[in-house]
Amino acid sequence: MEHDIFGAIDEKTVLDANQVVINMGPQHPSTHGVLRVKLTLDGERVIDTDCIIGYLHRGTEKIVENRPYAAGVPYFDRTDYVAAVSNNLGYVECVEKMLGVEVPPRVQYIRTMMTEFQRIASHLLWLGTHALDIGAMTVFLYAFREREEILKLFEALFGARLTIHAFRIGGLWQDLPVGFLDACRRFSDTIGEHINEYEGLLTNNRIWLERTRDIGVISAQDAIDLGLTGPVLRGSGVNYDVRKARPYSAYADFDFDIPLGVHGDTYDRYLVRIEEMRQSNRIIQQCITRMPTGPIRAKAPRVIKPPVGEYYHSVEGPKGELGYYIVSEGKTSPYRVRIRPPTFINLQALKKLVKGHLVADVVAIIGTLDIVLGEIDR
Amino acid sequence: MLVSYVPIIIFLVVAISLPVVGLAAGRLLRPFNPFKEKLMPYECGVDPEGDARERYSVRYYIIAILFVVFDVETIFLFPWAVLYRKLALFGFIEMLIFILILMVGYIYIWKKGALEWV
Amino acid sequence: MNILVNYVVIPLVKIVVIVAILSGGIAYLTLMERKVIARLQHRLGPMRVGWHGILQPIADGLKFIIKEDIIPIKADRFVFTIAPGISLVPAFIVFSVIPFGPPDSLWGTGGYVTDVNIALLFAVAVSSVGVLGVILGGWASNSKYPLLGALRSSAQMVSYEVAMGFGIIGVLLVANSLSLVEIVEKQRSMGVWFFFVQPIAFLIYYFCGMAETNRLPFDLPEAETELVGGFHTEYSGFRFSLFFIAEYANMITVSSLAVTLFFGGWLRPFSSVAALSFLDIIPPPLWFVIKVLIFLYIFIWVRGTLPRFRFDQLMRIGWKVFLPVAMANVMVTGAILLKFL
Amino acid sequence: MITTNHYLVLAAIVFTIGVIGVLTRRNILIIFMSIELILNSVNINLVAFSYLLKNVVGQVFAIFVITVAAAEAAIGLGIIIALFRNKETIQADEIDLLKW
Amino acid sequence: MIDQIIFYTLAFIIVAMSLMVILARNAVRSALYLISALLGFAALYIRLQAELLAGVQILVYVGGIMVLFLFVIMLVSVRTMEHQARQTRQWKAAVVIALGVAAELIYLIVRGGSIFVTKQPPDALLTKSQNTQVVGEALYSTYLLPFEIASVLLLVAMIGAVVLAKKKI
Repeated sequence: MEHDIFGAIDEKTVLDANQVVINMGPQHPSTHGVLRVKLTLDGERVIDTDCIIGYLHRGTEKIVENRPYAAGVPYFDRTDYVAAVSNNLGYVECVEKMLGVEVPPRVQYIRTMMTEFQRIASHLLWLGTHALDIGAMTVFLYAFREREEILKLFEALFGARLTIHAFRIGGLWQDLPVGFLDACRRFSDTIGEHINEYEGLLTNNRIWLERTRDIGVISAQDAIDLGLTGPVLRGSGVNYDVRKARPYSAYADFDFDIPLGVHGDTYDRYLVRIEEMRQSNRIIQQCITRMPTGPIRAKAPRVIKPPVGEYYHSVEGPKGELGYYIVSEGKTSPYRVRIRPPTFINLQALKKLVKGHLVADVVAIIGTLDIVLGEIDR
Repeated sequence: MLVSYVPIIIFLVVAISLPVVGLAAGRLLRPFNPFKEKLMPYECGVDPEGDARERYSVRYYIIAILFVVFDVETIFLFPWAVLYRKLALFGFIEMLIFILILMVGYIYIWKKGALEWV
Repeated sequence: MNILVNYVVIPLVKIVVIVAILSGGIAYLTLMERKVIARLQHRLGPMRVGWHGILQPIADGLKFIIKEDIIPIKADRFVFTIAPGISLVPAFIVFSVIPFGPPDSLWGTGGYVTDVNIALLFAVAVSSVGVLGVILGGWASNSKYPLLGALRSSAQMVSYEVAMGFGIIGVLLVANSLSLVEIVEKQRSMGVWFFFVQPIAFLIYYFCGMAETNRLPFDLPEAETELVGGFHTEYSGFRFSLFFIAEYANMITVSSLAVTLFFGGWLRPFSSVAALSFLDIIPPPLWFVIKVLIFLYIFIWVRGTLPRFRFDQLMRIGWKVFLPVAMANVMVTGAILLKFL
Repeated sequence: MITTNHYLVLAAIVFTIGVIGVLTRRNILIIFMSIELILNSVNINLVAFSYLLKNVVGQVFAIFVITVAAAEAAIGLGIIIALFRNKETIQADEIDLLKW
Repeated sequence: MIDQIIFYTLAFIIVAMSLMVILARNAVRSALYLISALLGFAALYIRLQAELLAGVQILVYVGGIMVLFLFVIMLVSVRTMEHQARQTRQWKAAVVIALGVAAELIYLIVRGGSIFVTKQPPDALLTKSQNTQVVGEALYSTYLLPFEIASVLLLVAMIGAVVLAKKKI
C-alpha cells in the first residue's frame, strides 16, 4: 500500500497469511463417504489440499482374481455402489469380448435401457447431494423421489435395489416381467417434468449461480491432460463419450446427443449432467418403442475359460469412462483384473480445482466431481 | 420511571434460572461415561493436526473494527431520529455532514478492499 | 404496595406465562418447521410420536436432557459451560419489552411485561449481546471447526447488525420514539403500518434478521456441509439444546420486532377502517401471534427453497449492498420528511 | 441514603483497580481492558454529577467518552495485532525497543 | 432502603468483577469479567436515570467493543502466555503508587464531600420518555461541534485500523 490511498488493492499487504491445517473428512458430512481432504487454509481461503484415500479399500480387484469369472460380477456392484448396473455392464461385456460371445439384440436393448436408468439414478443422487452441500435441501428429496422409482424398476427386474448383480455373462437372469415396459414408459413420460422442477429450483437461482459459476474452472486441455472423463470432461467442452466414440451394447442404434459445456466451471458441469438425464431418457424411450423380441441368453460356455490374452473394454459410466482390463491365462479365474475407475482419476483434479477458492467452494467442487469412495478405494 | 426496569431484572433472573435448572436436572438423569476418544476435539474422525488455537485471518478483525465504528455511528442516529421532528432541516444537515465524513472512510475501505473477503 | 403489585407481582405472572409460551412455542416451532419443510419436500415429517408427531418436541426435549453431556478434554470448562447461557439469556429477555397487546388490555395491566422508554434500543442492544455466546462457545471448545465457525458466525452477525440498526433508524424517523408501545400506537394514529412507509427498511431488517439468526440462505455458521456444526460442533446434550433454543428464540424475536415495527404489532389489519371492525373479534394479542407466525413461516419457507451463500458473498451483500442502501434509506427518508414538517 | 459521594468513591475504587491493572499486568490485552475500566469509572462520575445537577451534559459527555473508547479500542487493538505479527508477543515488558 | 440495596449490590458486582479483570490468568476470562462489570455499569446508569446511556453502554461496549476484544484475543493466541508470569517486575511498586492515588482520591472526596452531599435528588428529573429527547437536544444543539468531531474520530479509527492491519507498517 505504498501508492496513493485510492490506488489498486495490493492483496498481500492488506492481509496477512496465517496457515491453518484442517482435516475435512473422513467423517465429514460433505465429503461423500470417507474421503479425507487435508486443507491448508489462510482464513477461509484454500492454499493447498491433499487427498488421503483408502479408508474404504477392500481389495476388490484381488478378490475377483481368485473367483471364477461369473462370480466376479457381484463384487463390481460394490465398487461404484450407486451405479451397479453400469459396472456390471462393463465387466460382463469385457468377459463376453474375451469369449467372443455375441449377445442377442433383446439382451443388448434391455442392458442399454437399464444402464441409462442407472445413469439417471446416479445423476439424481449426484444432483441431490450436490445441491444439499450448497444448502438447497429440497432438491435432495425431490431427486430421491424419482430415484426411488428407478430403484423400484430395478427391484422388479433384478430382485434388488442397490447391489443388484444385474447382468450375467452372456445374457440376463430373467426376461422383463409383465408390465415392466409400461412402468418404464410411465417413468420416462414424467421424468422430463421432474427435471424441469429441479431446474426451476436451481438453474436460474441467483444464489445457485453465484455459488457455481466460475467455481472450479478447468480448461479443456487441462482436463485432457489429467485424464478426466465423463461429465467433468464434457463440462469443459471436450466431446468425448465412449457411447459415441466406441459404441458398445446397442448404443449405435440410438439417436442421442452429447451435451457439452463451455466454461468448464461447476455450473456447466451441472448443466451437462442435467441435460444428460434428458438424453438418457431419450434413449430409454427409443428402447421401449423398439424393444426387439428374442432369446435373453447367448450361447456361452458353462465353464468360462477365456483364451490367453489381455483384454480392455470400457463403457461410459455415469461418472466417466469405466474400463476393465483383464488378463487371462486360460484358467477359470482371471490372472489380473484392473478397473479404470473414472472417479479415482477425476478426483486428481481436486487439487487443481480448489486452489485459491474458499472452504465453501471445496464442498461444491467435491460435489461437482461426483465421486464415490467405493470406486476410488476399490 | 425506574420501576419499569424492575420487570426486566425479574425476567433476567427467570431467564438465567432456566438453563441452570435444566443443567442441574439433566445432571441427575444423564449418563456419564467419558473416555479419551470421546473427549477428543472433533476433527472428522482423525487425530487433530496441531493446535486449534492457531492464529486466524486478520480479516475477521477488520470486520469487527468496522462493526464497532458503525455501531457507534448508530448510537448517534438513535436520538437524532427520535428528535428529528424538532431538529428538522438543521438536524438533517447536521447528520448529512456526520454521515458524509464517515462516508469518506467507508469509500476508502471499500477502495482498499477491506470489504472484500478475497 | 401498589408498586410492588404493579411492577413485581403482575410482571412476574406475565413473565412466567411468556416464558412458558415461548418455551412451548419454540418446541412446536421445531415441529412446525419439520412439518412445513416436509410438505415442501413431498414427505410427511415426524409421524411416530403421538398423532402426526404431535408429541415429537417433547420427545426431543427429553432426549436433550438425558443425553450425555460431553466436555472435550482441551476445552475451557467454565467458559464452555456458560457460553450457551450467554446465547440464550439475551434471546429471552428481549421479550420483556416487546408489546403484544395495547396498554389497556389484559385487565388494564398492559399487553407487555414492561414499557421502558428505550425499549427499541434495549432490544437491539440486548440481542447484540448474544453474539458473545457464539464466540465464547467456539473459543472454549478449542477445536478447529468450532473456532472457524465462531469467527465466521460472529463476523456475519456483527456485519448484519450494522445494516439492521440503520434499517431501524428509518422507522424511528417516522415514529419519533424508542418505546415500542408508542411505535405501535403511532401506526394506529397514522392509520398506516410502517411497512408501507418504510418498505426498504423492512426488507433490510428482515434479511438482516435472517442473517442474525443464522438461517438459510445465511446459515453459514452452522453449514454442516462445510464446517460440520460450526461453533456448536463440540456441544452435545442439554448445552447444545440451549444454543438451539436460542436460535429459535431469536427467530421469534426478529419476527416479533418486525411485526411491531412494520406491521402494526397487535393492531388488526386496516385498524383505521371502521367497516372492518368485525375483525376485532380476534383479540389483539392473537393478531400479534398470527402475524408473528406468518413471519416464522416465511423463515421456514425460505429454508426449504434456497441454497446458501458463500462467506465472501455474504459479507459483500452485508457491507456493500445492505449497508449503503440502509444509509441512503435513512437520509432519503429524512429528506422526504422535511417536506412534511 | 446514597449520595453522590457514594458514586464518587465507587468510581475512585474502579479507577484504582484500573490503574493497578495498567501498571502491573504484562498482557497488553488486559492492560487495554483496564483502560476500559478507567474510562468507565470516569463515566460514572459524569453520570452521577449529571444526576446531581439535573443537567444532561454529563450524559452527553459520557456518550462521547464511549465513542472515544470505541475508537481507542479499534486503533489500540490494531496496534496490538501489528505488534504481535512483528514481535510474536503481547507481553508489555518484552516490547521495549523503539525500533526493530 | 431499596436504594441502598441496589447501590451496594451493583457496587459489589462492579468492584468484584473489575478486580477479577486484572487478576484473571486468561485474557478470555478477563474479558468475561469485564463484560459483567460493564453490565453492572449499565444498570448503575439506569439507576441514575441515564437510560439512553445504559442502552448505548450495552450496545457499544458489550455488543461491540468486547466482541472486538474477543476477536483479537482469538487472533493472537493466548495459549503461550498462560504459563508465564502475569505481573511485570515492578508490580509491588505499582500497587503502592496506585493505592496512594486511591487514598488521595478518597481523601479528596471525603474532605470535599460536603459540596456533593445533598439530599437525594427526586426522580422528577427526567420523566417518562424524556431522557432520549433531552440528551438528544443537548447533543445536537449545544454540543454540535463535538458531535461532528466524533465522526472525524470514527473516520480516523476506521482508516487507522485498516492501515494497521496490513502486513508492513
